[in-house]
Amino acid sequence: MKRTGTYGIMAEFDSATSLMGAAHRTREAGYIKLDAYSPFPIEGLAEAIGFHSNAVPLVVLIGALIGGLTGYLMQYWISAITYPINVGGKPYHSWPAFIVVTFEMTILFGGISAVLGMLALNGLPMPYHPVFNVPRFAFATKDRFFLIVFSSDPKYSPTETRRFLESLGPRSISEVPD
Amino acid sequence: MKMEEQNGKSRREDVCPSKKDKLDAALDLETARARIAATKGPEYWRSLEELAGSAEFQEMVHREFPKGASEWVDSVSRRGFLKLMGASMALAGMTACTKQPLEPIVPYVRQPEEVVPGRPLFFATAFTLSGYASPILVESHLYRPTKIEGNDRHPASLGGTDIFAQASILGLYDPDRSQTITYLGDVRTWGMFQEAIRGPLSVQKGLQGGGIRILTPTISSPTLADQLSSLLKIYPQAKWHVYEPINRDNVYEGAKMAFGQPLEARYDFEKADVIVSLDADFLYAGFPGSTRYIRDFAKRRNPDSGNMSRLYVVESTMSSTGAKADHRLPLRAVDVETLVRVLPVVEMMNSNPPGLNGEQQVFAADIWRDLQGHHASSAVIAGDHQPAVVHALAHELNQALGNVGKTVFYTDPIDANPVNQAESLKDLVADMRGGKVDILIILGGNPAYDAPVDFGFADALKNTNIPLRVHLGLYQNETAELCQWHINEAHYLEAWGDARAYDGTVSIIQPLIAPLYNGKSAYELIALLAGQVDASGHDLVQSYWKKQHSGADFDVFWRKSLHDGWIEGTTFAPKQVALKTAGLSPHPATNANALEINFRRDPTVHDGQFSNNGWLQELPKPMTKLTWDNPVLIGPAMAARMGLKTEDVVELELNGNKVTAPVWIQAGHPDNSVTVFLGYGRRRAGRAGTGAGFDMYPLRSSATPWFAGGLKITKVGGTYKLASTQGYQTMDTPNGATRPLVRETTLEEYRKEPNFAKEEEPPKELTLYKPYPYEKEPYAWGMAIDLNACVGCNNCIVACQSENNIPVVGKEQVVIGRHMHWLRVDAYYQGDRDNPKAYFQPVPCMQCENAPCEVVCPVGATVHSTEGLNDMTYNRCVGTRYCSNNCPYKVRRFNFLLFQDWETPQYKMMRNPDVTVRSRGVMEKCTYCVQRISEHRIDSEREDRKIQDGELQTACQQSCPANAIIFGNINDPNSRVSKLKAGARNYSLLADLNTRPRTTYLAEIRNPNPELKG
Amino acid sequence: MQIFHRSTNTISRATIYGAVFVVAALFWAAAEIQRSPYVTYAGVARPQPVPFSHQHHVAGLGIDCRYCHTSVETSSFAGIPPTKTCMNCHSQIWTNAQLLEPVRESFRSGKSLVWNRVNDLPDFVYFNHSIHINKGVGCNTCHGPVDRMPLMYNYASLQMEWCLECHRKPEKHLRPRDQVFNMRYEQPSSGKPLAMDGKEYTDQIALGTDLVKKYKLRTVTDITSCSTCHR
Amino acid sequence: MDERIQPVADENARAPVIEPGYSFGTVTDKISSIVLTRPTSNGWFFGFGVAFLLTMMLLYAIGYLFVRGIGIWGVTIPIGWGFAIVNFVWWIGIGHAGTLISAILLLLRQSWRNSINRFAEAMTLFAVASAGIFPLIHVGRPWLAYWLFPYPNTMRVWPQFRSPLIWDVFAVSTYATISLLFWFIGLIPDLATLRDRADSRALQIIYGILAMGWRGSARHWHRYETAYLLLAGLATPLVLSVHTVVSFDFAIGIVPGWHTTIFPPYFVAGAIYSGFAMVLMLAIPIRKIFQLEDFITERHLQNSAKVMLATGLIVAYGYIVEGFMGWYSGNRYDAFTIWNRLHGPYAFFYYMLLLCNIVIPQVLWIPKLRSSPVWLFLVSGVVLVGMWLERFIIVVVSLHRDFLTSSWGMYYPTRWDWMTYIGTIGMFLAAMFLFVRVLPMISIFEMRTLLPEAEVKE
Repeated sequence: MKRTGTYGIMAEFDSATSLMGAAHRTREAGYIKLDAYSPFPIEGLAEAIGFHSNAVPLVVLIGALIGGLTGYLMQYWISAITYPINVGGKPYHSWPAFIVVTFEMTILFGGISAVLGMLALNGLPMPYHPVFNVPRFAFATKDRFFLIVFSSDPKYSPTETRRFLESLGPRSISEVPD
Repeated sequence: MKMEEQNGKSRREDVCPSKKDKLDAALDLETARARIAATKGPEYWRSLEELAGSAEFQEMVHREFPKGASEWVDSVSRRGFLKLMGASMALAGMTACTKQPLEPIVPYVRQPEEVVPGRPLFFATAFTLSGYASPILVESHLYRPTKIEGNDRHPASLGGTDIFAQASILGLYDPDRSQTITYLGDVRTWGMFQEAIRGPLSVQKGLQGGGIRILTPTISSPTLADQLSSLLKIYPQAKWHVYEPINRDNVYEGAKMAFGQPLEARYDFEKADVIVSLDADFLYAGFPGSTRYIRDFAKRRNPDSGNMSRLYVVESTMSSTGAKADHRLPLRAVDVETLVRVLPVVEMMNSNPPGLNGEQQVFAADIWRDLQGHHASSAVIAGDHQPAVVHALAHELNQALGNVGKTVFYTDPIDANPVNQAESLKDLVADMRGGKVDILIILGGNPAYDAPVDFGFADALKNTNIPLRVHLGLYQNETAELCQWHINEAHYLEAWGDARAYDGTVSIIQPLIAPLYNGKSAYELIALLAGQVDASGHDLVQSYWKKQHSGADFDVFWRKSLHDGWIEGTTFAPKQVALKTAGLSPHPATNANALEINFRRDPTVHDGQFSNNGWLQELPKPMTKLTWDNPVLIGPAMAARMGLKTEDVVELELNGNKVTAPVWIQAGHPDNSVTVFLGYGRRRAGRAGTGAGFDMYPLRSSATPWFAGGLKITKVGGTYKLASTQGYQTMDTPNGATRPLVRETTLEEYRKEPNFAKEEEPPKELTLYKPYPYEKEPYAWGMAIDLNACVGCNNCIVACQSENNIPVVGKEQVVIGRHMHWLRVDAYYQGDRDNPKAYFQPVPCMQCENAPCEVVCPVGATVHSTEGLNDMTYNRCVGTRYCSNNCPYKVRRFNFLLFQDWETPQYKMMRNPDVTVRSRGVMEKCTYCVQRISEHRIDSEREDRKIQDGELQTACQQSCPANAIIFGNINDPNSRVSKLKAGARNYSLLADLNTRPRTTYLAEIRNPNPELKG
Repeated sequence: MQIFHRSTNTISRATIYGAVFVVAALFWAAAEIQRSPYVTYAGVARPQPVPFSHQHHVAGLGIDCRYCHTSVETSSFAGIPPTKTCMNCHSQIWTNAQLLEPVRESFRSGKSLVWNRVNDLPDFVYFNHSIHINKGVGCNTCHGPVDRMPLMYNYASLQMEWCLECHRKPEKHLRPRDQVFNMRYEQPSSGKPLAMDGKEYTDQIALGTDLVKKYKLRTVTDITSCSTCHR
Repeated sequence: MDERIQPVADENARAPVIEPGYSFGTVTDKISSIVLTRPTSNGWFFGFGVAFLLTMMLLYAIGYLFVRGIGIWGVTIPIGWGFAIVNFVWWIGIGHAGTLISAILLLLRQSWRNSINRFAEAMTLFAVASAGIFPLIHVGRPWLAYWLFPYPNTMRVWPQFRSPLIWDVFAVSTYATISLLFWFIGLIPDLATLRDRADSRALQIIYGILAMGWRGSARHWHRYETAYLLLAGLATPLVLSVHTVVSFDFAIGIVPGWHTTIFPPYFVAGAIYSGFAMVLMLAIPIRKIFQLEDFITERHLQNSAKVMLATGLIVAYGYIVEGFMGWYSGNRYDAFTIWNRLHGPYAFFYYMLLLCNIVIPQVLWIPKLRSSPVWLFLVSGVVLVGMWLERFIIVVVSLHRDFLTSSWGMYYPTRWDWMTYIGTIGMFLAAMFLFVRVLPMISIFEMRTLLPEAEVKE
């Protein structure tokens, strides 16, 4: 994002419904670079601000597969290749006995990649973020709802955008310094 | 010292299983002796600071498996010490540091050419008990004796040993042994002692030794006997008294009655078809010749040989001999005489003879009928504790049955001085009280503890002021306490000597190691009295035999005798003896319904001389499986009548003398009679023996040394915890089912249905995966245990303990069930509790091919070797104990606490260098003596050959007098073990679990009299 | 309100990724230390009562290993020479060398020399020299160029992984029995072929594989069973 | 500010999952205030103090164990496993409820879970921690316990993967990790809330770091929910597998009383049974002390009670099948094991177990009792005792009399066994106390979604 003086213009709403409406109207108004903030997940909001792709499931799938494979191959290599020992007359490659660890490894890797994947894709951790510069934004984790149009938006203009957002009947409007 | 040690010694390389040695500091005898010198018995336990400073401790902290091991029995010091050790162990763990400390390595200065470091030498010598010699071979690593084996070439051993001989190695290294000469408790030197007695002796010269009294235990040593007699020539008025609590007075008196002279009977059970034991426990260690008798008896118990012998046992308490009987009659000791007397006439009788009930009479009749049918091929044997007259009657019977010369032989007693020992001691006490004694020399023994109560020997020793009382002994015991002078005796493995085996054959006793505490032998002490100052044991023995075998070839003769372990031509020839047919006056009968008490030597500590031997203390008694104690045995019927339970405490009163002790309900014990065991309740035995059990000698008087009537028994309330290694002694589970653990049937049935023992074993094909191809390996080790041959003598347990550095854990640990024996002998009682059938089943690790223990070990510490061994890698074990849970045979043992002794230098010297010493928190188990297997494999490979069948023996097999344990290569169809496993009797324990054990059993077959309707 | 400075974003991410590498590094370090001479003593000469030089006696004087290590062919333990062995020569030569005083002292007093063990296995490992010699494992295969060691040190780590190295691939190390005590033995190469039983070998594997058969080595599974070394 | 009071429309007239009259603001304040109010009450300090002392006792017992060795416990041959394993299975079982509530109920869209999943998950973590101690300290040489993990080493030896104990290592460590992640992920938005509510700089920073800069962006919420859902999807089979694997420790063995195929299902059922009992034992006092009756309502108690009733019956079925199989198999060893439970030296404990696990919980059929906190609390306690006894019967009573009558034995726990067991309870409680003090014990953002104003009206 190129550095302009401002990061964007933020409008505060006091209900999920009004945020949702505002989001839709902003999109219709042709803004593409915008984001919405809410104290709890709101179904459809992401789509409303034009966010569709979600890579998390793929990451988890890959992680799980790697885990499972690692688990089984490790056991096979240890018990049948590197140091094969006769244990209670069982075959070196006792696949039924290897299932449990394989399964656990699948879950472990899958789970870890779900978490790390989500954080990474969300760009977290990010303790500093311009939106925090807005004092009222503290209520975004309580009972207020925010919509922001980034200054990087092609249609962005300090005056126009501000006026447009005001037309959405927000509780307050604030410029977000970068 | 290493040099002088081998002087005149000769080794037995030819029978030596090669051994590997790790040369370490503890091997340096000098160092060890220095360490020992620095540490006194009681205050041996050093303080933490001191120890922490010591090099060993540092070593321990860094080392996962420190050197050194031993048993531990003194609970108090153990607690202190364990904390410390535990700390070091834990520390070792925290750092998880496997870095090795610098380890010194100490070469000889001049290496004896016969020594190859890493290969043990074997020397022939003999262990003596009450004068009777057990010929043995001693394994020696760089002149440290470490293991006792039987002398396979000696007729009295044939390779077998008994528990006392096996355990004597621990006796040698016992840190509680008396370590110095003392005068009134103060340390003295041999020189000072010589000074001290010179004066008194010269005085005695004038009196012709009228004031000299010498008290010895039974002596069979020709040399010592010769020395004594020549001493008596110097001092004609001196007297030589003999006393041992477990003596053969009855035997000799009986012989006098029958033949007018003291004789010993020897039996050939290999030729006997019918054996009648009159209260004789002839299949248990301590009975003269038992080792050989067991071998002969076992030979005739093979049902497949076609001429299986039959054993009748009449006995006054449950014994292992009784357990092997085809017909057993529990009978009070006093009634045995009646039974013998009526034998010849019993069939004509129409009323019960006094003392016998109908059943017993029928039993007698059956015995008689069977004996009649086996003229000249039967044997009647009377127990040492039966009165003289019973022995005489037995002689009469054998004569009448024409057994003499066939199965029974009479020889001179091996006792050099076969006096009536009770009388002998009585005279001595009389003299002591009469002030006739100026010098009293006590050569070993412990009369102050074990003399008959009515003699008041201890009191006499204390209160009649005999000017010079000298005690020679291995321990500072109750008797030493009452003598001014105590001379620390040299252990038989430290000193020269000789002794006669039960058949008279003389063995030279050669030392395996220089005396650890510069002890003196009886030979040297007597020599000193006879004026031969500083005569060495070696010279004394050798010079005596020079006299016997004069001639140029003496050196050859001498070396040969030492090498073979016996002296040619010293065996007693059987004597032709005439029976005095004078009527035998009956033994003074006690009133028939008076409560009887039987005094027996303890099965493991004998008369008390082995009290401080941890191995024997913790060795389960054959019938009760008890350790560390000697409760009063009573029969179930009597217990029910008196409302007594096992572990209830009772008071025994016999003519005024009282003893309190717990009771143990013994199935098969005769009614209206109790059995007590001597040898416990020692006051001054050492950290193992002191305070263990209850002293029964106070009830034992010279008139009734073996059994007495008129016992009063009262329940005093309270209970006493007894430590049995086998909680549950029958195969019948409480829900009324029976488990087929020992498979047994009669000879008749067996002939009809030979395969009765084969349980439905799951077929080998019944598997989802391909079984491991053991048949492709050069060796597949297996073991067969013949339940018919096994007489439950426990010898294998001690042999295993000695071979594998197995610790002793102490009573309180046994109580919780933490004993460590790798090999146990289960005893089961089946049927009528008043006269049950009893079975023995030795249980080592089964080495299952489908081992349940291995599959569950998370770290692979126990896995299978290609030869089918269930390997146990101690240093990999983390101690989850899962394997033990999953072992259906429960043969695994766990080091719950630090059971090993890392410190005591003596024990470091005793250790078998070929077996890892296990640490705390590690599982351990039988490995078929894998150390022996590898040694033989390596030797055979070096010689480019295969291991021959029989060349490789496990420790348990090697010392088994009955040959009940056969080990070998099951891939070789001609090996003994393969043949046995192919036989009909072969079965595996818990076969239905499909563990496919390599150890299998040969079912037990009894041979009851088919006519007998009892 | 803004709690954190802009930089914290970078810092926070750096710490997270950093942690991963730090942990990895720690494991690597631990493994290295376990294998380092600090733990294994490999290549570290130990203090000895007499600075005995194998280089001098073996390379210099050409004394055979077995002159001192007498039991190496017959016993598990190669044996270290009794003082007597030293004195065989040193009663004649260097009779008043100060260095040798401890030796003479020991011979006079009959008190053993106390050396520090160099090749020292843990007590739960049972190694047998005789069988290795017999199967064609050369002295310096394990003990290294002893003839180039002025002061004795152990050549190998003597750790289990090192033992297994050979027990899993014996053919890589075996040599003909008559070469076992040859300190300068070189494995056959095209440059320096080796003849055995009328056959020319130009590479070790070929030779080794034949020796494995010739000396009847037990299978690899056999000699990697636990009880081969642990009892 | 003005709040439009309106009752929550509850589909079929059951007790509501959250009492009416709450808004985003009030919910947020009520829950976060519990964490943010200063000073801390004396009651908390007292409770924590007691728990802490018990934890110290645990450390002492373990220290002495390391110095002396496992022998200070009652374990012996043949009973190689005693309290340690009993407690291990018991704790692991308890842990299961947390994951079940947060994961399975999430998948089943059970909105009522939202108010109890947070501390149920915390409970899981602490229970697993308590459980995890035992396998480590019960081995003979705990300082070598790391040999159970596959890591390259100078010995070139590895774990033995046919052993259920290794399976345990993987199952339990995976379970611990996943539970922790799941719990933490759930916490992030609430941590952000606390960050923005906290008044002291220090707290702002601490919570700020933990919140990782969460700002509730729609994009984030989107990925967040996917990840959360997937985690739940993974945790569900995991939680079932964990106690299955634990049951393998026994089922794989050949000991009569262990070697049975019914173990996995009936162990899992038992686990959930005891887990919910523990949840109730914690929830009931907590909602009382912190006046959270509005969030943890009768509905929650009712549902938990029903789950207990159901799982309890499954467990009962397990007992019946065990008995039946003992007889039906015709195997003399199994038959005796059953006989031994009923008549052997430990029979008393078996009857106690039946009483605690089967008889008494039946009172939950009565709706009145089902919704009475006191009764639920008592019944839960009884069930926890019962489930502990069940593991005792399985471990000890099966081992003490197995195949060879000659090697039968008895097991007597020592005071060190007891100190270790009670010590872990102390540790568990101490951890719980800390948790309720410093973290929101109820998921604030999930509570918000339950409010009527959360619905987007088109």
